[in-house]
Amino acid sequence: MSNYLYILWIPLLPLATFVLLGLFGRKYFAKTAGIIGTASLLTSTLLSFVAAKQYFFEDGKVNGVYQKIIALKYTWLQFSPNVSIDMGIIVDPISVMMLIVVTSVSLMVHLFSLGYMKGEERFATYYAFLSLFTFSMLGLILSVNIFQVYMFWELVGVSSFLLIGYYFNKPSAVAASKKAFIVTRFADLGFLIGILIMGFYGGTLDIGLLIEKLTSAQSPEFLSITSASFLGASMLTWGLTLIFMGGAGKSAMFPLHIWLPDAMEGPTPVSALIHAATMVVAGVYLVARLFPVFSMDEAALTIVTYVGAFSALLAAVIACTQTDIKRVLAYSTMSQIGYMMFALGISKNGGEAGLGYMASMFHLFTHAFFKSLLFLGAGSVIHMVHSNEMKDMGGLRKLMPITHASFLIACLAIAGIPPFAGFFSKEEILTAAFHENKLIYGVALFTAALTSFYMFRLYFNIFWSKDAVAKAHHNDGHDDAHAHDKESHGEGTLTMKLTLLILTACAIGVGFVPFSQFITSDGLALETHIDLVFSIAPVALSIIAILLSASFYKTQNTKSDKAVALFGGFYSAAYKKFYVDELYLFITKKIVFPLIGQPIAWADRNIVDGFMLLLANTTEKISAAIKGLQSGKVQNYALYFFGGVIALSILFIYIWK
Amino acid sequence: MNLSLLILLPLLTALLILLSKNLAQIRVIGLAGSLAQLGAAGWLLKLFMDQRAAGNTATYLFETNTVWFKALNINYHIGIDGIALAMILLSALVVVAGILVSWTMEKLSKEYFFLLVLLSMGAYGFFISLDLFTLFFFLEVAVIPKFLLIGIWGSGKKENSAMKLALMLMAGSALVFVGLMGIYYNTHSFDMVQIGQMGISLGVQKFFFPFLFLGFGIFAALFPFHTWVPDGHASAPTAASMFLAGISMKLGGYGCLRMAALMPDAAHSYSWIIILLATIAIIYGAFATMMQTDLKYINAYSSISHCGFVILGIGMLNKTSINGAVIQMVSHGLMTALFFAAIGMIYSRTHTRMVAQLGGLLKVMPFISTVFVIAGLCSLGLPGFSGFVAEMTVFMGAWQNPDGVYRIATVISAASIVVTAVYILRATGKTIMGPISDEHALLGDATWNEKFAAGLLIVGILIIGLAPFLINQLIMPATDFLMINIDKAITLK
Amino acid sequence: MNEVPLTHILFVSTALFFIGMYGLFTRRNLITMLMSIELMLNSVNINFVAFNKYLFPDKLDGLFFSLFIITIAAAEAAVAIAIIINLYRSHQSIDVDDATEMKF
Amino acid sequence: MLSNIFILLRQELILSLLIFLLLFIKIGKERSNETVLNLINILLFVNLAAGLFGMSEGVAFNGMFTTNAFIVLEKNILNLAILLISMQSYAWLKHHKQVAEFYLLIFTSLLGMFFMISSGNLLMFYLGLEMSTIPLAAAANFDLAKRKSSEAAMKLILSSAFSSGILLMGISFLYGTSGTLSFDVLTAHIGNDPMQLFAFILLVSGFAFKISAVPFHLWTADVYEGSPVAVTAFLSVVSKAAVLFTFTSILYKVFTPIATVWYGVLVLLSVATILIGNLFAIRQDNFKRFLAFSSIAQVGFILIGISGSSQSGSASLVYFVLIYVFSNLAAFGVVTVVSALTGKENISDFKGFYKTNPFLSWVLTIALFSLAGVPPTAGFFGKLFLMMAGAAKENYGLITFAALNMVISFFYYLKVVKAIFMEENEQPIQKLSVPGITKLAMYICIAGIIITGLASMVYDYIYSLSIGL
Repeated sequence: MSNYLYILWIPLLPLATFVLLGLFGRKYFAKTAGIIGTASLLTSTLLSFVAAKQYFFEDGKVNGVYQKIIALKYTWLQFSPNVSIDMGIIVDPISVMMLIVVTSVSLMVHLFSLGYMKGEERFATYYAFLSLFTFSMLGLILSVNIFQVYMFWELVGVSSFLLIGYYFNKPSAVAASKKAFIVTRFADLGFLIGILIMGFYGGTLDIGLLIEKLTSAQSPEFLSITSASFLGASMLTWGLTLIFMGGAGKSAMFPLHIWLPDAMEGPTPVSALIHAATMVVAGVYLVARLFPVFSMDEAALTIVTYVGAFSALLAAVIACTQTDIKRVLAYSTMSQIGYMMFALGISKNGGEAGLGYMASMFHLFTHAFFKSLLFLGAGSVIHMVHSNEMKDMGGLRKLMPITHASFLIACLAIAGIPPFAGFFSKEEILTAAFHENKLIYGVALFTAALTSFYMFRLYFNIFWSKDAVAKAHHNDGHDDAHAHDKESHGEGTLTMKLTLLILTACAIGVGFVPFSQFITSDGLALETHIDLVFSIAPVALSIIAILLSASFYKTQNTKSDKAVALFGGFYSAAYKKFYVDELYLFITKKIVFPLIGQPIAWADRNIVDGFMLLLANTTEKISAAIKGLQSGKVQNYALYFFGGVIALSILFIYIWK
Repeated sequence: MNLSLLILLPLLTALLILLSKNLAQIRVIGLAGSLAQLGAAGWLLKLFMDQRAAGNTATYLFETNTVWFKALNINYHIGIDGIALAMILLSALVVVAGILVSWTMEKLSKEYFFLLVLLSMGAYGFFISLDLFTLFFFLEVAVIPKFLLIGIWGSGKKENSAMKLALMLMAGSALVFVGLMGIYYNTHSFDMVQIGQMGISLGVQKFFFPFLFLGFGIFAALFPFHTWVPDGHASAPTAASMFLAGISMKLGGYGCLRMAALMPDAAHSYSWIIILLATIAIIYGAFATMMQTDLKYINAYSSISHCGFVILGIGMLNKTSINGAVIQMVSHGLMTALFFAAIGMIYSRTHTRMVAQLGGLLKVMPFISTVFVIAGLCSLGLPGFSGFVAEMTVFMGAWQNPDGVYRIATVISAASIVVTAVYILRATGKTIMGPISDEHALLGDATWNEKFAAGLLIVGILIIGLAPFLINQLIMPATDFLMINIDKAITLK
Repeated sequence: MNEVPLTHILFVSTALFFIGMYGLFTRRNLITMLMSIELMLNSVNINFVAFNKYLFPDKLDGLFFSLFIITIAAAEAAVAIAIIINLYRSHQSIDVDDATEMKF
Repeated sequence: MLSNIFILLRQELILSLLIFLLLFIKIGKERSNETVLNLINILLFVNLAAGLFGMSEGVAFNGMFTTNAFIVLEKNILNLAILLISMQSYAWLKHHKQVAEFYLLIFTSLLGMFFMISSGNLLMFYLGLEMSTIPLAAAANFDLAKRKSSEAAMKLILSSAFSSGILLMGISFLYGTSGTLSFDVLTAHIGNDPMQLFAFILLVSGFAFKISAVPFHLWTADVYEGSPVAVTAFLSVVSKAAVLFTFTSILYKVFTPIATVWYGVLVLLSVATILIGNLFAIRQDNFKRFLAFSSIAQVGFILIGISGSSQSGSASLVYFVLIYVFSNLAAFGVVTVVSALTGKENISDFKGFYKTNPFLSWVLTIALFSLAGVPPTAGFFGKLFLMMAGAAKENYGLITFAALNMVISFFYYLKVVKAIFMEENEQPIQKLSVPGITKLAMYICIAGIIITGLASMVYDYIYSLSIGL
């Protein structure tokens, strides 16, 4: 068990960058901030690769099983003798894998932003926020304590809030950032209560201990948590479901997904980092982290499965109708995460049945790369066209060949066409689904088809369709790279191109990683093989879908309109995202504010405070009413005097004793 | 170290202020005095820690007990435990910040600073006194300066607010007084330590606890008696609001805590009422805040909600929750002070506190906006800031009570963090972000004194938020001692 | 001769007392009011003398007391009349109802 | 024997000497008011100082006149009050024609009070009472030209005559049932028979009239408003204090056997007094009238203290009176100056007072705070100790009632402060030049207000002298 303490530097470096740029950035590093950020992150990335090498190939394995290694653990806040918040570093397959993903994608984004954000007024601030996010995300994945997860969870949320609202004087951006934060906050409430439940019955907040206690069916903790029940469900179910609620919030699962599309108001690289590759998969990571406990409770897993599957399908359908390219990507992200979720949901803990777990992680891994590639590609497109709308694009393939190529590859990857990355991971998921649950399998298959359809709809609309009209400038509100209009046309700066190329390589390559050797639910290597016969169906479906969308969108024609007409009401419903946003608006604007907030505010002024006023006023009224007592007539005074005498005498001579 | 220094320093400062001539002198003296105060508090902390480290396990350190009114067995008995010390540090910080933000107070500056210092003296005296009479004395010392500060230097319908505040607080202290009489004539002593040792008979506790708890509760904005908070805070000048929310409301919470420890049986048997009121205060305050349009009102109502956590923690009557309550007091003190400071800075520049009339301030006053955002994030309980630590501790403590009703109360209170997020983000989104209006486009950023003040408070917030084990280590022994009595009472049931 | 019992005298004095009080309450003329007060004082005198004579004849406390009361009543009357005269100067009347400026 | 009398009656004799001196001054050649006033103030100071030395204890005129350290202390407090009043009325008397007469009346009344306080016998008590009342009636009329003044005097003399009639009736019944007038003999004969209870109630009514307890208080406001401020101050502080001292000692010494009865009476009176006093004080605009009602409310609190019927009861009474002298006279001092120099006596006239007269404003404010019972002023301690003494009977209903009424009283005291500091006024009172001696008096008052409370030895000293039931 060798020393992994140096991993501490991986999150600390971005933190240092954040502090440095946050405090002095706008004064001293207005220009150099990007370099500083990228450099420090490069270091972290290298470190994490070193860690990965050491863990996976040198001393992670003890007789064939990958160990959970606690590299560091420090009691941060003691609640009671055995309940405390610890800060620490856990080293196990998924955390190391996530290290790789987060650092490398983040590095790519840093690199890309060098060109993309060049000349921004708050350049330094931007990099400070990026570093803050990276730090929080790394802290999250390294957590040893469920409360540590929660803390970094919140931090991730707030840095996402800051980055979405980066263009702070743009109302839509502000609204979007608010929405993102509040929705996820609402989900986190569930997470928090879930933690409280787990902590109370498990008697600890330490993830390792918690798993240990709650996975042995006869441990007192397990008995108590399963015996205690509320509204018919056992406390275990409640706890896990609530925790999953938190995950669903971050990972934009239905019905908590509404913030993700709006979050695209942020700078595109940010979307690539946070809302494609890293933060949004935190939910998946959380479930995976607690998977042994989840696997003890069928109900919770079922919920995970169906929420995931439904989100995947819903998102895919909506994605087919959107015209804002970033929104399309956002929905595809949601759909892919749905994939990962239900893959976890149908999985068992350990052995062959643990395939789903491994598949899910695998998909997470590959998805991170091709999805960020897609976003960055979209970024450079937007950077060129100054618009997010498909109608402003078309025929760009000649103007930006590199972008075009990389985008195409990414699309193939996500569509699951061999030999690109997406194929392998998706294949595993489908296999797992096929074995566990046919219904889910069907949904997955259909979603896969839809995926390739809308991805290529996107692709063709951007790069083919009309002829090169890209010179058209639309400097309207959508433009989020307005800082530099003229100087950079074509495909943006070298760094941007470089980034695209690197990621393209990944999108092609990462599929060949023998993933199942490293990451499985129980740490034992798992033999998987691509069964060609099995693969026929999904691949074929995808290709058909691609051809369909080609016929619709490759050239301008009316087929698509006919199709739209065919679906009619369903299409417009999907286009309106099935009115989920409207529902939320109705609940907040029509119920919470007018029916709860205002009455309370009113009651506070008029009833509670009014009561105090009433006291004062009655006192004054009484004093005004009895002023006649002081009539000014000395004879009345004498009379009252005598009255007093009589009263006292009667009281104390006759009544008192 | 003789604790009386904590009272004498402000007194001296006040006198010097009376003697000094112009604003320049006054504020320098005020600042020097408050800094000396802060230094004294810090030094006290060091000594305290040394003592503890040296293995001095006495409940109260630096005790001095001198007879005051011999005939009535009233003693000037002072001493501090961790909780009191935490409060003292909080007060010292807030006082310095308050003096700094009122650096350019032209109107009747002498009286203004004099009253500020007097108010702080009341607070210090309150926190160090172990004799109930002395406690009561200092409690009331702190009331009248508030009245004058709000009434003279305030804004809006200041007279009414000042009057309302003074009268409600006085009503509170009247209740406290009755309770004290009850204790006095049943134990023939005002000395908290003595009384704690000899204990109070159950009947007496049951009868007088409501008086005392309600009395102090009014100071801590307990639910139906909180209406002085919004008006008072909103009308008060910046520094006064900071003192009010940062220090004065803590007097109430601290008093409630002490009383609960003094009569644990009663506290235990009334705990469900306390918790009920606290929960109402938390959620009700949060929703009321959501509807406010004036920045100061927003913060004032959120104070009601946050102080609810203090009461909740006390009502839950277990170690963790009481720890949480104490941390929440400190945290809320710093945070609200910071918030009011930020609002004051904005108001002094834009001359409006209406959310609707502000916007995009981040462009022209990045520092102030950052302060504002930090205060906001702290108040919605973001990890890394003190608010998170406090609230989580309270929740953890509250959750330890497996009774269903308490669970529901906890969940409801926890739900308030969402509402908090809503109103904080609305305020931030409207004032700090968004497009800026033209007449604000040329305003300047914070001056050195404002930066210093804000920095001080932020440092405090961060220390608690990033290294909670420090404050925990400070207050833990104290709560342990409080719990001895309380646990005895609970196990009796 | 059979002497008058104490109760009779007490009855007389009490009657006198209340007659005086009635006068004070009803009359509007300040002088008359003063006189009715004198009546009350005199009834007290009668009490003292009677008590002394009937119950405690060995000591003379009561007699002395009544003497003092008479004296003081005189002094009181003197001052009162002086005040009334001054009141008349300012109010041009000695009707009690004219002197009700200060009220409430 | 004779020398003994000289020692026992020290304070009375000095006062009588002063009175004669005044007569000589009057018949002597014309002197300027200033000289007379200064001389008198010096003499008063001497009088006070002389009182302070040597505690004599004993009985004179076979039981008619008793004195002890406690009584001497009480008389000294009254002396102090007189001194302060005369210092403060400097501005008013400077332009008044009959300075000497004013002091004659005041001193005579004071002398009466001294005899009343140390009376050991109902006769002596009655003499003292009348001797203190009748000159006051004349003094109330001292602004001969003012309509209100004469009306006030009329009301005072008539109602006090009436009350003394009632009082005498009570005394006569006491005499009839017990056959004695001297207190220590009387105690043995006091019992629960209706006649005596009736007598007692008549007596109490007499006292209640003098200390203006509800419902015997109605004269107070009018007389206070009408008479010159100096006289009002004298009425509200000195005469009230003297009667309270006597009342307490008589209750504690003489009516011990029926303590339960008079406890009930006191509770009843105090509740009524506090409530009515507060309710009327809320809506007053004339400053003297306002102070009148507030002082009525204060009496209510004092009665609570007395009802404690313990050593701390009488101690807290004297303590409170001492503080009350300082605070009330500070307030009256300001009002005296203002009304003497501007003729304004309404609270509404004091709006924006702070802008023009910061010093006077602070004096008034501190005085009002002390009256309201706000720490760190002495009033806080005074009021609290009274209530503590009352609470000894564990009648917490009463205490709660009183405590909550303190809040109401806060309201009207703070209303005045509000007017002084916070409200605007188009024609505020102009800058006033306060006579040095008056300023001195005010400083003394403020010092008293601060020190008397915080320095516990004052209370402890009083406590050591006082006696309980």
